[in-house]
Amino acid sequence: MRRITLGEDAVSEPDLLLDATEIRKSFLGLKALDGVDFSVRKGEIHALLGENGAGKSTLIKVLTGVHKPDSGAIELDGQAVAVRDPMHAQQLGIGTVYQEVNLLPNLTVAENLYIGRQPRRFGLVDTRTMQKQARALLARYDIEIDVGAQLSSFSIAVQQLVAIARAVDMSGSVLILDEPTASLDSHEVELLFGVMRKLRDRGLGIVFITHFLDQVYAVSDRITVLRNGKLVGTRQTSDLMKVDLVSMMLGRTLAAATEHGRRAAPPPSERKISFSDFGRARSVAPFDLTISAGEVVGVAGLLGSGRTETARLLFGIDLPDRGTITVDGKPVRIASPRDAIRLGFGLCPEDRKADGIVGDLSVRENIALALQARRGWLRRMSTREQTELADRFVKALDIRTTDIEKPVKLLSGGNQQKVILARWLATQPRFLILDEPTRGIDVGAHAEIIELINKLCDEGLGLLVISSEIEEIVAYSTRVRVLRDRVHAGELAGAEISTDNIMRAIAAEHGAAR
Amino acid sequence: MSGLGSGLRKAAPQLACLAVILFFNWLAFPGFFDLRLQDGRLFGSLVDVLNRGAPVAILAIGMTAVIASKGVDLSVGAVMAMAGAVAATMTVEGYSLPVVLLSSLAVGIACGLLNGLLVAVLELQPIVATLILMVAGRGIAQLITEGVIVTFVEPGLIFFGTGSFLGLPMPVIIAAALALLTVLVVRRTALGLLIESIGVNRSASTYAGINSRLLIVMIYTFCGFCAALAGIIAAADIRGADANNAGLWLELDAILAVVIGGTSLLGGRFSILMSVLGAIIIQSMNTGILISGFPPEYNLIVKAAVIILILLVQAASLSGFKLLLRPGAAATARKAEA
Amino acid sequence: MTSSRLLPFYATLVIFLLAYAVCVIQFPNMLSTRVLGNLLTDNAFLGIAAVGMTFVIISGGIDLSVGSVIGFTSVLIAVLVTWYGIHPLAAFCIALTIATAFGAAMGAVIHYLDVPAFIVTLAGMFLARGMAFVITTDSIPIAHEFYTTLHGLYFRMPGGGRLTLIGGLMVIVFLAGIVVAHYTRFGSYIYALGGNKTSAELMGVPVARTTIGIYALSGFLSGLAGVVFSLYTSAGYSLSAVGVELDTIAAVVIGGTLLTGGVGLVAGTFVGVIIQGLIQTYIVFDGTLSSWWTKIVVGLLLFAFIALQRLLVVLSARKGSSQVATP
Amino acid sequence: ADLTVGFSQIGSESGWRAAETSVTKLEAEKRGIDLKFADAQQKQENQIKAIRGFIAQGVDAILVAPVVATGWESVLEEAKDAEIPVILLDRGIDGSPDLYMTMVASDQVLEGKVAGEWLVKDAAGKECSVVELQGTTGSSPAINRKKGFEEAIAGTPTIKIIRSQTGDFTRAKGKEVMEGFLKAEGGGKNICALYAHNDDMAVGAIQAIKEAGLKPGADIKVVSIDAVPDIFKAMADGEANATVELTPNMAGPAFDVLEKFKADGTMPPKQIITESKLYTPADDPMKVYEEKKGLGY
Ligand SMILES: Nc1ncnc2c1ncn2[C@@H]1O[C@H](COP(=O)(O)OP(=O)(O)OP(=O)(O)O)[C@@H](O)[C@H]1O
Ligand SMILES: Nc1ncnc2c1ncn2[C@@H]1O[C@H](COP(=O)(O)OP(=O)(O)OP(=O)(O)O)[C@@H](O)[C@H]1O
Ligand SMILES: [Mg+2]
Ligand SMILES: [Mg+2]
Repeated sequence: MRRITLGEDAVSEPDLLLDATEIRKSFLGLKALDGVDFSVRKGEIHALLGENGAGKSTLIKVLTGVHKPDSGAIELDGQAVAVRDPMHAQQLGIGTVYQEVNLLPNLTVAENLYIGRQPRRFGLVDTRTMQKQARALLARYDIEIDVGAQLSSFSIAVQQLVAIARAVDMSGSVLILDEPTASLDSHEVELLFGVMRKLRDRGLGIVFITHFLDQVYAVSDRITVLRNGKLVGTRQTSDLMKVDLVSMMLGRTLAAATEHGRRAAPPPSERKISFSDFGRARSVAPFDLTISAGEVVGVAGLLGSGRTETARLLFGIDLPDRGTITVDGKPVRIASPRDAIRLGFGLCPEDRKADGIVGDLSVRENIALALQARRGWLRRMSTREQTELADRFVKALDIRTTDIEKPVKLLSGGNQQKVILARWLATQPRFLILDEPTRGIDVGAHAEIIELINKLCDEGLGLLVISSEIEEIVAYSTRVRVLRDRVHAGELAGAEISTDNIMRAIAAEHGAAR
Repeated sequence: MSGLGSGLRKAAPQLACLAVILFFNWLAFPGFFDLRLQDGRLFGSLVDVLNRGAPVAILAIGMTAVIASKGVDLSVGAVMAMAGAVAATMTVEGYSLPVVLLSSLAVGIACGLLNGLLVAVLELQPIVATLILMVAGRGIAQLITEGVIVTFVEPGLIFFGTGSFLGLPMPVIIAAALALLTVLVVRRTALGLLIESIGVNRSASTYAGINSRLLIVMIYTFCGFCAALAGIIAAADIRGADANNAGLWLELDAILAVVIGGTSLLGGRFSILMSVLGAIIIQSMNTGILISGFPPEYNLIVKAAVIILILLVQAASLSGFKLLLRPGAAATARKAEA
Repeated sequence: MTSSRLLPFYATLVIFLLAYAVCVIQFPNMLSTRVLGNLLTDNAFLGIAAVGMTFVIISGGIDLSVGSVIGFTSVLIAVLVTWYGIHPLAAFCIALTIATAFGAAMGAVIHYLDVPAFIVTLAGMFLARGMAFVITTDSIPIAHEFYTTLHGLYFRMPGGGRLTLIGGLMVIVFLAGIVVAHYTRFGSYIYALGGNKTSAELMGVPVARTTIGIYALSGFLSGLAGVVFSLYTSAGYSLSAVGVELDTIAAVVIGGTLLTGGVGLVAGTFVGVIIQGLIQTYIVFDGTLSSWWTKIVVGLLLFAFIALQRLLVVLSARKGSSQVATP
Repeated sequence: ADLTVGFSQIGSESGWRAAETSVTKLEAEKRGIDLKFADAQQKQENQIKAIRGFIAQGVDAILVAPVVATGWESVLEEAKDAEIPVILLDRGIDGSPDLYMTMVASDQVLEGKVAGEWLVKDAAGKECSVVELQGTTGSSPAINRKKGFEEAIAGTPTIKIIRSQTGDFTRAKGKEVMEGFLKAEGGGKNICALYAHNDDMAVGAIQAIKEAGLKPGADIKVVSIDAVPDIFKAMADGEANATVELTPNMAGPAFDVLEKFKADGTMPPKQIITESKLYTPADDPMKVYEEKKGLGY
């Protein structure tokens, strides 16, 4: 076994909180973790990094008792422990936010925060006190919501914040956050970092998984990198250059070509899709939107500003109560996603677990699904055809999976995202809506996807990209739509597009209204 | 196709259960496996198992599709009664066989359509939506027969229950043909994939452009058709329509067959042939009970014991299989990595 | 508290009141305390079993053994009291213990063997009914003075209606059920399991304990329903309460609980039970329906209730928010 | 109408039951009685509910065909408190006879006995192995008809019941179970007679016997109970040998005593037992068939 120890002292340290050694875990022959050492000290933020499918989430699940390790030892505060299950982990003082928001949509926010430890009076749950505590807890994250409402009535971002608040509140000594920032915008991210720093100063050990390298440098003290289930190394953040980090993660250096500039607006084209006076009461105020072939329209806005709802409206999931659509000048009607798909539309949804993946079906079937649906049930794609398609996209998008017959729910989060992207690319759409497309995707893949987007646009694809990453929007948009409080409040084009301008547009007359 | 080998491996727990039950049947009645040819027709307990299992197998075929789409159809027993009632009364009134068959099947299709619309359009929960017809349907069947067992003597219709073809009883032939045809339609077109997809995640399927409403209506309609077919066979078998008792509680048997066949009640992956196998397992058990000579008070206990046995065998073989699979899977995984 | 959760319940309640009003206009006699008392008494065992079923369904499971357990308990009690001369109270305790253990065992099989509740409880249904047959196929009357005493315990309402012991017991069980569902941790675990089992597990919900507890509770309540049934008929009979599981499921679902789990109210089930009782009372009062029309009308009324409820929910949901609910 | 009578029927689970219902309705119509009918779908609890409903409506009398003998005390007590006379149909109940005015019923044990005695006579001392198709497990006709038959053959060691299974009173199950019997008993060679607890099962079994290549009525004797029309047809074809009648007209005598009671307060005897008549092919089965056909079987 090749073990790389890069300048780290392997002998036990006095302030070690959690120490896992030689962790091995395989799934049906796939070595997801192959002799990984990982430790967390008191009062540190420890970033756990690696490509999609590197084994980060698996490591977390082993540490918190979701999976039993095949071998290896875990010590907590110097004591060997065998974590039985997540409940046990919680009792040991480990609070965790798992990668996909794992809360209970049918319970209220307060119940989600306090399930299993509800305050009681005379043996009965004291709902009033619980809700009071919940409100106080969420206030620390600037969230003011009805904690008695069902969790499912809130956007995924709010749910993520609730999950974080819950984990933080539960963590006695260790806090683990698996891609907590994936659907948060910069304001929420800053808030979260504030909380993390405070906890660190109180002596907690925090494990932080993310694909945003800037965030890594903003908060973390140490970095551990995994690749293909193996430990690449652990370093002090201050000692590690970004390029070195990237090459540690990818095992190669990232091609400079991806550091492209802003896309130029394509030449005016007849091929375009226009929505005019489009809107739906209590959802999105009426707006006009035109997307030409080869154009990338970025959509920016705060949480709950109506971006996802705009996407649902354009794709025929929610029906507009006013407005018209024309495709290449011809008026059309969209009453369902099917209609939209027939016109060459595609939508990568924001909530990939609920609206994206069909978990029990294989990678191959998931990739072929939309194309098959468009062809109709009579004209079945042969297994060979599906396999070819899937193989092509697995290669093009570098989807990490043992084979394409694996149920997609067993893939790592980032790879699931790529499968859904592949599903839409397979239909060769002319207009693609991506709602938070790079959520949970690693740096390497991120660059590849942006490259791919650019290439497709050159071939005439029109694109609408919703993202909370303003840098990302700046990187590829030809125009930027800014939403505010469910109103399409403005548009930036050409040279106007810059991080600052977008921030300003978002923030305009946006006081404490949230 | 390499499908056969992997199919057999997947069916191993069920086949093991079947073997165990047949073995006990043989213990109870040593002549269980005897077969003889008489008037060009096979006779024997094994044939009986297939013959008696045919209606449940036919129900299970339709039920499989419904369950795969994350639904359930409680009305199949009542639809059987209705279809049988229509067939019998029309025969007695002198309609010709094709008209009788078509009307009877049409009744099943209409019932299925109704269920489908309630589930897909009104978005009622499948169990309640079909509960309505389960209750009312039997009433309608009785209304048709006016509470009487309508007996008929028309040989054409009777042939579907007691005739034989290629040496096998007609119900067996019909069930086998339906199963093969359904497998063909479902797997040679994309229907199978689409059904599994909406069963696993309806929202995601809608996003992917699947017309889940239409598909659900189609599935329930097909299930209604199957139920009507089973109803015709059941009526033809006893040369009469017994609106009160035809198909009574058979919905439970059909669901049980599907579940024993390995299709999850939560929807998703399904296998028609495995459900048919499930129906055969259930009937082997029933036939075994009949010939065992136990007093009937023990019937239900034996039934419960067999179901528990099936569960244990499935659970054990599942974990056993994981162990067996490991080395092989590891090899392929390594290849994929390289 | 948000209303979206309570919406189906309110809808059901409104429909019940409307339906009752319609009945009363047609048959003024139906407004008597006698009818109201009968609704409680006659549906007592159904209601008690339905409370257990509500928990099971909210947790995403199903319990088909309910009717058989009722039958089994009633036979067991009758045999213990009449043949063995055991005091009814002791017989109740024995029966309830067995029923609870039976439920717990089913829960354990469901959890540890990871098999669908449908099959396990179907086997349970066969087993319990079979056990009743094995004890005795005869129907056994219970003539113990304790039963006579209990029968004498009722509150006579003005107008001649009786609020009986078992009717009162049902109301108490419902109240207790509401408390368990909404004011205990166990209750929140039940909802959590129904919402998403994996998430619940990751959030530290004790899944094994809860699953076993739920089915044990359902077994206990089925046993209690059996006790009530035995009081109701003063007898034990192995064929009693056949198919009651479907009635309870229907009551639970009419009460607004989703079979997919995670959503539902115990109080809704109460209305569901009473609605079913109302349908039957109406049919008896009408008295002109033949056997088959009875079935058809029950089906149609069931449909009317469910469709109306659905309509109300969709309408008010549309008013309340923009989201289109897709279950 | 001057009389309103509530009738709580068990259900419509068999042809005989349907006939009883329609005969009751006919009889009521004939006498100008307003009949309130409630079908209990085979459930005792529904019957109790129905009786309570009748009491709440204040009917003049209540007819009940009790699904089971036990469990009627409290509800009949209520009827008594409300001074509504109750008449039991088809079978009696356990409990104080004060609770009801009279019962019009057949003697189920006797029915089984008559069938058994016929067989004893018919076998005339020869060895005879009987297979038995029981009614629904636990139901009182199944228990009693079995008991009566066994009593009748008890003194004849040459007659033995070799197999006994439930056929749930239905044709389909009767046929299926008979198939099993035939297979298990050497293709039917060992079976000399079939005793079915009702005619429907017998009709199903007759088909099974024919399909196995044997001649029902000759190779295997068939005796059953109820006397529904279809068994007479079988008898006419020589495929069935005997049936014991259970008359569907229970309501006629019930209404008679009721009218008498209302007129001058005559209390009827506590039991009115209907005749259990034996029919054999000697009784001109086709004629009986034609007579019975219109009765709603
Ligand atoms: N339950 C499982 N069964 C089989 N394979 C699994 C299972 N869970 C994870 N894997 C596999 O293990 C590998 C590691 O997955 P893991 O989720 O740990 O990746 P990750 O580093 O968190 O990636 P991402 O950044 O995309 O979230 C992947 O190849 C995945 O397909
Ligand atoms: N911080 C918040 N506090 C309360 N409610 C919020 C908050 N953020 C979002 N919501 C609610 O969540 C819902 C989601 O809206 P929508 O999905 O259109 O937002 P979005 O712009 O796509 O944002 P994102 O997808 O990033 O969450 C809205 O109904 C909004 O009221
Ligand atoms: Mg991960
Ligand atoms: Mg969004």
